[in-house]
Amino acid sequence: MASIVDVRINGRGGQGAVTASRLLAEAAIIEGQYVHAFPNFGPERAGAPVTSFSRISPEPFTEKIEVYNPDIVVVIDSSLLGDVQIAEGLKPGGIIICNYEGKLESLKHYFEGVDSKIYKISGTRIAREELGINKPNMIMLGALLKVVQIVKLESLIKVTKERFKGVIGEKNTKAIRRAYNEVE
Amino acid sequence: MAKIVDVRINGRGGQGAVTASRLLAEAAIIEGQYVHAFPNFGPERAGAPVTSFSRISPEPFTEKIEVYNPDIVVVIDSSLLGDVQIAEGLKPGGIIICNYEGKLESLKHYFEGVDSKIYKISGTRIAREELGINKPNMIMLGALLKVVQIVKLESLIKVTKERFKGVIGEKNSKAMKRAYNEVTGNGTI
Amino acid sequence: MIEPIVKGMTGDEAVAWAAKQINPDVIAAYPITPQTIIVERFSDYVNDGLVDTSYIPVESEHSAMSACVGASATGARVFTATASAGLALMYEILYVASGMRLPIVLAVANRAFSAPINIHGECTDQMVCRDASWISLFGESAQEAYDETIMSFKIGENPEVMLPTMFGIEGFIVTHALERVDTLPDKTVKEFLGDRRVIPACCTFNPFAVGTFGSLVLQDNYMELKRQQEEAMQKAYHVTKNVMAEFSEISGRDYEIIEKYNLEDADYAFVSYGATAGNAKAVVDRLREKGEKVGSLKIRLYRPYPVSDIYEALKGIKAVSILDRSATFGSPATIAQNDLAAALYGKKDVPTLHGYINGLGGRVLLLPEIEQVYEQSKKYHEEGKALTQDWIGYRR
Amino acid sequence: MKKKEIPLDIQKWHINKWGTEKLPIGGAVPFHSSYGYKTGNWSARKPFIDQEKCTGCLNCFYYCPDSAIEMQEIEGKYVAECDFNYCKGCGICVQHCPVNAIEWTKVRWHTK
Repeated sequence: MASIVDVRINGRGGQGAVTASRLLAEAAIIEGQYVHAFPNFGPERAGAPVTSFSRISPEPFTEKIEVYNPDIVVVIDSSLLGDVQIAEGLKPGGIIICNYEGKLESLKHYFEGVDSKIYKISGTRIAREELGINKPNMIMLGALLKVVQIVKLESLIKVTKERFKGVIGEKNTKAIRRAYNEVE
Repeated sequence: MAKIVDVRINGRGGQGAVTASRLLAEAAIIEGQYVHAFPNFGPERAGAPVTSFSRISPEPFTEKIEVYNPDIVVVIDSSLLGDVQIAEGLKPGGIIICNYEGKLESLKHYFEGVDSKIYKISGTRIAREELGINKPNMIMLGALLKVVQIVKLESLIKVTKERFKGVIGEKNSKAMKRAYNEVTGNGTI
Repeated sequence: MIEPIVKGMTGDEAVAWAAKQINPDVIAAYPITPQTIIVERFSDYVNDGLVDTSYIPVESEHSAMSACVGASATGARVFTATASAGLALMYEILYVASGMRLPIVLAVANRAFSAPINIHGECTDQMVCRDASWISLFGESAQEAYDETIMSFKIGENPEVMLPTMFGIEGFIVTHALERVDTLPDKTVKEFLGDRRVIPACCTFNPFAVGTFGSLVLQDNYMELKRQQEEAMQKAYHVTKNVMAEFSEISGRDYEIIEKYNLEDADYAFVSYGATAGNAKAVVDRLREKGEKVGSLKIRLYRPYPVSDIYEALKGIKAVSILDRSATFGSPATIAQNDLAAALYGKKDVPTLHGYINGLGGRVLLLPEIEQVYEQSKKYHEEGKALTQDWIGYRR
Repeated sequence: MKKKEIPLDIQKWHINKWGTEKLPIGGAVPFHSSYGYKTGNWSARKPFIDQEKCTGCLNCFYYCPDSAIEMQEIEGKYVAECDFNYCKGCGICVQHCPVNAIEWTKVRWHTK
């Protein structure tokens, strides 16, 4: 049971948080892992804060409960940092990966007193440069896999290419790889 | 329990069978009796054979069951005699009161082998003469009360006058009284 | 006790007459056989100026109940009536009415469900609404139809309860049958119900306490609000008892949430509701004449289910025949038997239960047939069968 | 613009997580509780009202589904003003302005 990893993705409606948690789970499935991935059901709207969850385990599990205590929190949008309790419910020693342009030190101010490891990636910049649009969801997953290898990067790239056919898939793949290398 | 009297009224849609069973019951109510009166529910239509029931008892009763074995059958329309099983379910020794123009003897042919007392009244003729229209429903009740006094004639006249205000009520009352006196049959009256 | 005014009325007319005396603020109803006469009579009263009710002619039962919900939320006293398919169409809004805690009163002329289409008496329509958080009563006769119309308002409008109430009378055999009804004077009815219901402050539309009703409530508070309904239901049990006691006092008719008939020394018993209970009592009389020790229990209040009262009444009885005039398919027991079994399970000295589905679509179960039911249950009990269910009164 | 605050007792309702005993029956929500839901940062676009052009016709005031438009008195003239704390950026006011006084501009959340 201890091998279950809960990932929460915080984003804003339209940024692809739900797609990200879904693709992360699909990547786990093609590796033969067991998953439970779902958005936080409620009134969703473009721009509104949303959360989405992936529960991943190499062994079968049966529980069907929403994720209240994630191991990993991925923040797709830095504007959430002030508004939403990002670290809420995070397990002690958990991981926070944030799309953040500034310095790592200034990011840490948001999580004072939280027992966690904090990582940052300039997701928005990478998205602009690689994709041309502000869709940093897959980039954040690339960064995540560098920090904790819950699935292999190849699996994620494979499902990404399946989901986004043609040039968009290629661009995303490139962006994911770049994020994998640039996370700090 | 034995005091419950079940009356079935056979007529045709539009002749007032339902009104008759209802007024009979209302007459019983104002005398302090207990009743359960209802039409035989189904697709009703002017001219189609219909039945209607009144269950009357001087004591309270609880059963809520349709009348399958009436003590008394009232036939408002003689044209039903060939079509409908008038005596169906009638209790042995029960009473049949028929609106019939012909002789009592010829009426009896319809009920051969049925253990019953048969009465007749020229209801249609009385209705024509007294009311001017062919509505013999209340007239048949007048005849019924002469045969078996389940309610008093006065009570029936009272509820009739309440239901049919003015001249129609008066005419019906007169017709009922006439029927009360003119009914003939093979039992004691 | 007040001297009654005796009238001859059908069940529907009795409901309409009671509604006229109550003079509710709003009625929104759509006619459906066998409820039609209630609506027809009442619209006559509105037309003749005998009541000052706002009568809303709607285009369907769904709209009827929706209009009632809106009206009741303003603090108005609201009444409606329906049957069968109409009740099924209302089903969605039944939950809105109870969820918003609006004491609407609904008269149900119990009628069978289609298909095949059938207009006659059967209680399935009301039974399927038993989980809708509505207080549910059954009436046996036109008299009870009249009385329960009045009592329903008093029960539902109690500030402790604030739940909608429905009461059922069986199609045709009660709704269209003329019976003697002892009515109360208008003044007594008005005094019994009070002027208007007590309106909890934040629970009503009015210009001085603006609020939002039926808003979106998700995981955070929904369950608390449902639990409130359950607690109100439990209070409704006591409130119903008190209201019935109070009504008995002014009317002189004994009302209890269950009606016990010859149960004191009985070995066997019938359990039923609605008009069937009257037949059961008639059969009890017949069987008593033959020297059988048998009694009858009528469940008048079906929701909230009077568990302890029923246990006290049936304690020590050997076997119970449940005459259930409602259909259920593939169920472990008939509908009334399900509830009864749950109410008695695990207690001491409880009878064995034998459920009989009967009288569907207006089919008549004659008194001798009910006697056979009794014999059957007796036989089952002697053979040691615990819970049986059966259909009776149909051709093989 | 006037200060919008949830009444104190309703604030307690949220903070203390009221249960069955305290929640208003039937889930009836008392007035002014929506002041607490500042959904203004949901929007991708915001309306900017040109108060010179505004004729005070009240169209936007009535059509706004979030009641985010308020009428302000400026130099004896009533003009519309948008409270960005509550504006979800639906653009209905832009569509309904008869004098094209409202400009619908994109907002970039990430540069907040």
